[in-house]
Amino acid sequence: MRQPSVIARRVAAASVSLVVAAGAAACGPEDNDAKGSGGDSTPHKGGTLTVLNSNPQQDFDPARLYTSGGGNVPSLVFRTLTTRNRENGEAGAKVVPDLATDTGRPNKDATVWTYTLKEGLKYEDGSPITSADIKYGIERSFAPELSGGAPYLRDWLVRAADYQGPYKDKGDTKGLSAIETPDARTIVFHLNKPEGEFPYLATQTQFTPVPKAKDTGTKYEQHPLSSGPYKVVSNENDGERLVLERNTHWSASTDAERKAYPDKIDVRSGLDSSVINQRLSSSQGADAAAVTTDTNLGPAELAKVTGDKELAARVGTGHFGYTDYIAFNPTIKPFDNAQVRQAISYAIDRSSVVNAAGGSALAEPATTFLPNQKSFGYTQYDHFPAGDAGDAAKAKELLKEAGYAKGLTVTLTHSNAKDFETSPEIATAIQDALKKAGITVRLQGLEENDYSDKIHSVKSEPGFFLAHWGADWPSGGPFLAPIFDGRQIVKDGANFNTGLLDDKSVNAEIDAINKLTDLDAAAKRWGALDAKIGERALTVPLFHPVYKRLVGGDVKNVVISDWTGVLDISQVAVK
Amino acid sequence: MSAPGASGARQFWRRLRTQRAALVAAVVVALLVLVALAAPLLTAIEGQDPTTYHPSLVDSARGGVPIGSFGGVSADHWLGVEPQTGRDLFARLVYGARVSLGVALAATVVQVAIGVVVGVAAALGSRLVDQLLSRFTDVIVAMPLMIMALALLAIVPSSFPRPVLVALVIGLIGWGSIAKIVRAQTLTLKGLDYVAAARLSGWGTWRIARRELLPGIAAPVITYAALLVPVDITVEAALSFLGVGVKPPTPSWGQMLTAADVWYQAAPQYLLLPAGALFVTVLALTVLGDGVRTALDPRAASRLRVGTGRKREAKA
Amino acid sequence: MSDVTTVPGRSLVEVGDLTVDFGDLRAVDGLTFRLERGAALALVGESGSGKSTVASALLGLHRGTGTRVGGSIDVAGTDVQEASDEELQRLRGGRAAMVFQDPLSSLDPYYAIGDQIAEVYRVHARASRRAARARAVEVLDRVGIPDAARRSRSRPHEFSGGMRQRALIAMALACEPDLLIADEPTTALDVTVQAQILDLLHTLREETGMGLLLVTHDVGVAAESVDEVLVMRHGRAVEQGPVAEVLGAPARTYTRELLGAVPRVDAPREVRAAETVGEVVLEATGLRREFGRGKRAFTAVDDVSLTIHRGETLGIVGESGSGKTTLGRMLVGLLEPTAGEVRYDGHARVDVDPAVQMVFQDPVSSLNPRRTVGESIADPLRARGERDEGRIRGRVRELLERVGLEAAHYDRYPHEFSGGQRQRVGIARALAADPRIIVCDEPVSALDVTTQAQVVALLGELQRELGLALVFVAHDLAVVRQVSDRVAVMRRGRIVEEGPADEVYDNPQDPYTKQLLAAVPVLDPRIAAQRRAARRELAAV
Amino acid sequence: MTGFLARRVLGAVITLLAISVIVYVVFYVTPGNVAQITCGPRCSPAQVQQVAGQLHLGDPLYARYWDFLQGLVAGQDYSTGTSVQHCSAPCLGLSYQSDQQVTALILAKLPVSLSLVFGAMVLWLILGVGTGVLSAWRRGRLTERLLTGITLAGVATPVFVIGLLLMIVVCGQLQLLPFPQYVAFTDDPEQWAWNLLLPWLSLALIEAAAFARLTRASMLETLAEDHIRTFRAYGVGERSVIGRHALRGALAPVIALNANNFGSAVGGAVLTETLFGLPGIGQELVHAVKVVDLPVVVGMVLVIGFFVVVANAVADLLYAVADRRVVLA
Repeated sequence: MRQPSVIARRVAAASVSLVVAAGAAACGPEDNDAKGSGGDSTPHKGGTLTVLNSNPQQDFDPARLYTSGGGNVPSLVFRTLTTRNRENGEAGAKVVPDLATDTGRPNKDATVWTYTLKEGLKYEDGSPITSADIKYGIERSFAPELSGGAPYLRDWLVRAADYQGPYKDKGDTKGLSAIETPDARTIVFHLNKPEGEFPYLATQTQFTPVPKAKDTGTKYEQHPLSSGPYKVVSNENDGERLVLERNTHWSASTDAERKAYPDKIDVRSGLDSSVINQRLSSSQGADAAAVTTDTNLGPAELAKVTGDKELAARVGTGHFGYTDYIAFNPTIKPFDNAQVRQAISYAIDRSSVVNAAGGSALAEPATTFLPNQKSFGYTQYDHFPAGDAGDAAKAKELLKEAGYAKGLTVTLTHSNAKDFETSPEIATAIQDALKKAGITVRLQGLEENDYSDKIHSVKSEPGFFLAHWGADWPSGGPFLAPIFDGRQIVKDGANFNTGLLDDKSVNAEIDAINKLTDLDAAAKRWGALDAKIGERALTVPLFHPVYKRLVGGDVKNVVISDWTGVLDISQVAVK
Repeated sequence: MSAPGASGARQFWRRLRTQRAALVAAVVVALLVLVALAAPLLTAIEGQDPTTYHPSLVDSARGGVPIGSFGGVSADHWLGVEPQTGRDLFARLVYGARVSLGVALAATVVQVAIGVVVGVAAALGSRLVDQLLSRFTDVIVAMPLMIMALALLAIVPSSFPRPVLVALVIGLIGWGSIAKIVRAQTLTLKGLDYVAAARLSGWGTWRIARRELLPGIAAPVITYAALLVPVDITVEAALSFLGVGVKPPTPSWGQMLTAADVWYQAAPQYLLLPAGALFVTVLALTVLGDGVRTALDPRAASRLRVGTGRKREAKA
Repeated sequence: MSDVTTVPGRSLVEVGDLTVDFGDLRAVDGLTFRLERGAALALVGESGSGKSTVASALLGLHRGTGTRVGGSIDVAGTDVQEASDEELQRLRGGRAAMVFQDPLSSLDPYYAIGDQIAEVYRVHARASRRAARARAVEVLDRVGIPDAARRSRSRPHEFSGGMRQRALIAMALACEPDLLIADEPTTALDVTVQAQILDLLHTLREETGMGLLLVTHDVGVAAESVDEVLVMRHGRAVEQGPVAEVLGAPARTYTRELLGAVPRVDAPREVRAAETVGEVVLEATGLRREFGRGKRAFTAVDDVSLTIHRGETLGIVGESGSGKTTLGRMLVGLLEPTAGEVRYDGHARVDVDPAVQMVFQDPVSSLNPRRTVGESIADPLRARGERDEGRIRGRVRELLERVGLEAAHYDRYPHEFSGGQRQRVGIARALAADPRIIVCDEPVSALDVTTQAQVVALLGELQRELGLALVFVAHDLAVVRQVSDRVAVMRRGRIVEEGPADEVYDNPQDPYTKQLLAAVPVLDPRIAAQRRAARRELAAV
Repeated sequence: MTGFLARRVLGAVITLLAISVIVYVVFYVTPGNVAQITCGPRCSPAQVQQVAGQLHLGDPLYARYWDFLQGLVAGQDYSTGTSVQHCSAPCLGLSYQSDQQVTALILAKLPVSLSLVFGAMVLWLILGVGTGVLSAWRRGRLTERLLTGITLAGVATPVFVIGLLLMIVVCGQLQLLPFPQYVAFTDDPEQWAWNLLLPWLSLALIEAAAFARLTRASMLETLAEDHIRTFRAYGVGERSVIGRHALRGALAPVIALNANNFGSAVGGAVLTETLFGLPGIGQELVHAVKVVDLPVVVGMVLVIGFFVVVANAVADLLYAVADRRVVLA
């Protein structure tokens, strides 16, 4: 799970962790219909699409990007073995083939995955894409110079844990032995344990082909070789402004997912989020053909937009698998007492938390740790029903049983970063709610880096803090395993199992589900596992954010999947 | 030329009294201080406090905009409520006055204290001491203030009381110009005959600095300090904008402004209240500062007349 | 005094019943006088007499400042009281031009002198830029600026004091005015330069036939320059008449007092009651002091040796920049000599010593405005370790009374005193240290002539009473003669002549001393005319 | 003159070195695991170790500072993985986050900040000095009080409020100007100016107040001086007295303040840059501070310090040119 950009942001539920990430599209189709009323809603080729973003598209190198499903802008340039299905809503949470002919052929226990490349695949310079290039692309992502990607490759591939990339072992031409390329179109992955969700992983940009001859190391990000419908024409100031134009060697016949309507895409970033929304709502000049991939409507803007039909029609709503929650460290008193944790769960006032996060349109109250989407295997449960405003009586009762009849004083740690989900606003809402249950909350606001260091270190982890988790792909695996798998507790580095849960039955169930290659069956069992873990009250789920984003007046074919939660640039048309 | 201190206290008041604008400003400042001090009392009269959430007073579906006209103004909430949280705006505004004024005053005190010590030491010390201190002052002046504030505020553990810290940080990095002023003024005074006379009396440097020089730099320092306070208030606001100011739930005007600026259309009063409060405060303090300068420095009086009704001083 | 209202246009200046009020303060009260074309009138008075206010009123400079001006003013045919702003502008600089006291601050530091004169010229004469510039060079040449064309491009700070005053006069001459108003034109200048400027004014008047209204506190300056004199006090006319009459046989008491207080350079000092010159108390050998470093270094005092005996007064006289103040400060230990040493009672002195005190020039800056005078005077007592408040107060009261103030003045602040009183406080403070030597640095030059005489008398009394050795540093030759037993004349950091006062004054050996003495204005207009002629001959040679 | 320059250059070098030392020390103690931030949150401890080694984060403070100095004087070599590149002197190192040369980063950002500050400076001088002169001339009258009120309003309103309101009204509602977005001067000077107009105005409105107050005070002071009396006494008109003589005399402190503000504005326009999305030094610096990107912070702070120092030296020079009585020391 990639951290958000550290630039302070102003809109309450600003963009979420992943570089492109965020949102899901429950009401996508509706929005499209509403917009069609003005005239021709059929998308046509041509024109320039402007992207107004607040965060620069830094590190535009497939090895360094941390994306869900290949990202939004990156996916225009980088094709991967598999990719996300570019469709609205739930259908969009599926994996589909991209460079490969299918989503992967596993062996019996899902430890060996084989892919075959489509025919006629070419880079922007016309040279052919080979399986060796994909292998090399993955290898270079192991180089410390190009760090930044997700940890799965290192964890899953056999004998990969100590591999340091192709730059270190110049003499050794074999590279990662876990990957075999028997011929130019075939690539075989050997995993050290069964992983039924490998096709999901193959959507990440590390599976982009990079020809060894063209690799320029850390400078590759300036002009990565395109395999997708667009190529980089200019990249100013480390991704501050990125201009993409058509890659003439890309062929729609090999790519069923990317529509590539506009001729040119101009990505401008470093803008203030309120300015982005103001520009999109004014929609003048080039801004009429503009979208944003990282800036949500804030509550203030939402209040304005909902009163304006024309604007409301231009809002795309999406859901991205994401949960904001309170985390407990059960090794610290009084949170070692399950009754205390339960009492807090009962006392929480989700309506004021939701308001602090931007109101019911921008946040949905959460009682489950898993996001409320089918692909995650969402199973409704509410073990400690608090209602809308919290059940202070029940909480007091539990506290009394726990020996805190006279009340309790605890410290809630949160990040000082403005307007992020772990922000002071949410913390004060919780502080206010717990007061009713006789719990006095002291706030400990930490600077972003400090906060991140503390909560992810086993040694310094506070007892009671705000946290959040987003999906690396729309499935229960990457959502539950890093947080609750006892073997993923990292003693001397960044640890995400903040509840320090190491339960044999939970670990065994995770292993069992990972063996499944039937993803629907796996989803159901993830949901059941979530409900089971929830009984331990190691977390208090607070809310799932909802993403609302404006698009310019001329923008057509807005597709928002449940995978990313935001409009897919590869589908957008401006003519 | 030099301004009367203790001796001129009466004169000072007399001169200050003749400036209507400065008097009005003084009354406004006094009222603001009073409001800040009496914040608990005032909110008790209203029956609210600055931290309690009122989720029922905001429209959750519309981003949490206050329900009702003028941002939810009612008998219970005199100035309406804050969007999203429903916290009482009047309570936050008056408690915010405490923080904003308190931080600015404390920061100014720190700036003045450091500035005076460094400035006097540089002026009275040996060539080497002067060189070192002046160079150090140059370094401080050449450092980007906001950036150092960001860094310093990140270093100090969060257990340190935040308003105190903000005041300290603003104070620690903003003393350069006052040190320069004090140094120049001290050097001027040092050349005056009465300082030479004090030396001839047999007094040591320390005693001369304390008895002869410090009172002499008081006038420019007080004047400059009066003008620093409003600047420090806006610095606190700017730090809040960058996300390193005073922390919630403690309200401050800067923080309110920062949170409110996106609400200009949906809930304009949310922005206008802190902006108006800040404006009035800065205006009053600046006018008062000008008035103090005029009253302390009779020479300035003739050139910086504020308002009318002053008699021109006889000059034969 | 004139008894009738004057008919406008006949005389150059006619002022009738002039009153000027600054708020509650009446600065000029019922003044009436007239100045004929080509004549010269001096307004003489001490500070606060309203003489400069009158000068400003003649050009209507009080207009728009909130000051109330009553009575009639007619200058060169313009009714100043009734004139429109445009008429006034035509008068100012066109028909009546003014020269001010401080030539440095009276010129714009940012522009070349020639340009400033040209600017003024173009206000009044329709002339091209080039023509105006040529006119500026012409008048600069006229007032005796050498190499005028080149120097006209200089800025004021590049000129010496005398040259600047010449430049101001040139500016006044540019439009060939009928009247020149000179407000203390030589007060800021050294005595030799003063003589040159006064001579210049005289010559110009002879040649152009313009009228001169001279405002001055210095009776000697008036005697040198004008035909008629008007003595003012507290805004009123005291006495008016031809200069020889008024100065030779004053009718009014005040005029007599004023004249009596003027120190005379030609009068030998009164013989002392007792010649009590004793042992050497202070000895300076080979004193040298440099300021600045590298190229900008200059030597303020160069190889000066002195001895001062108990009970005697050593006068040190010199023009500005002669190093006399630097020397004085080295004697008391406020300045480290670069070379040489000061021996006090036979042993070398390291730092300041309360037994050597100083009385300063500026009575304003020499007292801390924020402390009561009593506290300031008590400083040496406290510094010496005296802790008994009663004793301290007692001694300070005693000292206050001794210098002619009241014991009750202890708790007052400096701004409540006049200049002369403040100087007395300064003396009391010096006395509090029980000094054996007092160095007086221009102690009376900021004071009016009557006050000056009182302070000088006080110093003399104290010396006799306490057997003090006095070092009297001053630029005023007459004052120095009045007080000194011995005199040292300084020039460019060196002592050019030293000896018993009467000897040096009556029989100067050094040419510089002679030049100085020749430049001192005298009270008798006839002698003044002779001396002017002599100076002209000297210059012509 | 040569002496003045030599002393100034030496002083500037010492000042800048002192600044770099302070920044190194401050950021050495700043919390935040730099290697973890650079590597990414999900990096394993081993990977974090590798990154830390690559960035020399384990070295003691003095060693790292020594490396910095060496880079500054002699340049340094660095690896992109596939090849070795040279960062020529003066090399301020590489950004931890983006692997870019800090010098290149500065060169990319500087034109934006300088465009912003230079333009704003012109505006604040026109607005500030103009207002100051007018209110000195019309002192005590309604015009003056009005102008005083307006300039004080500038001081009292934070830039992020002024800027946002300007943008909403001018670009959003009236649609008089496009929403600002930086266009390089070399690309299109006209667009450059139009796009920067609002940022200039916001920054200038804040600063203008100080200049108005200073100009007014210093004009009144000059107007009370003797040489002004001289020109009045010679019938020179009030317009010329104020416009030529009083203004000229009042400019010296204005020059000094301008130098001071120009220097600090290069880095101090953080708020304006953030609000308008101008990719300048200030915005980059705030970002770098948050991710503890020490080489970038040091480099940018030094650039800002450089401008402050240079601006002050230029002010002294101008001062001396304007008033030849001043001796350069």
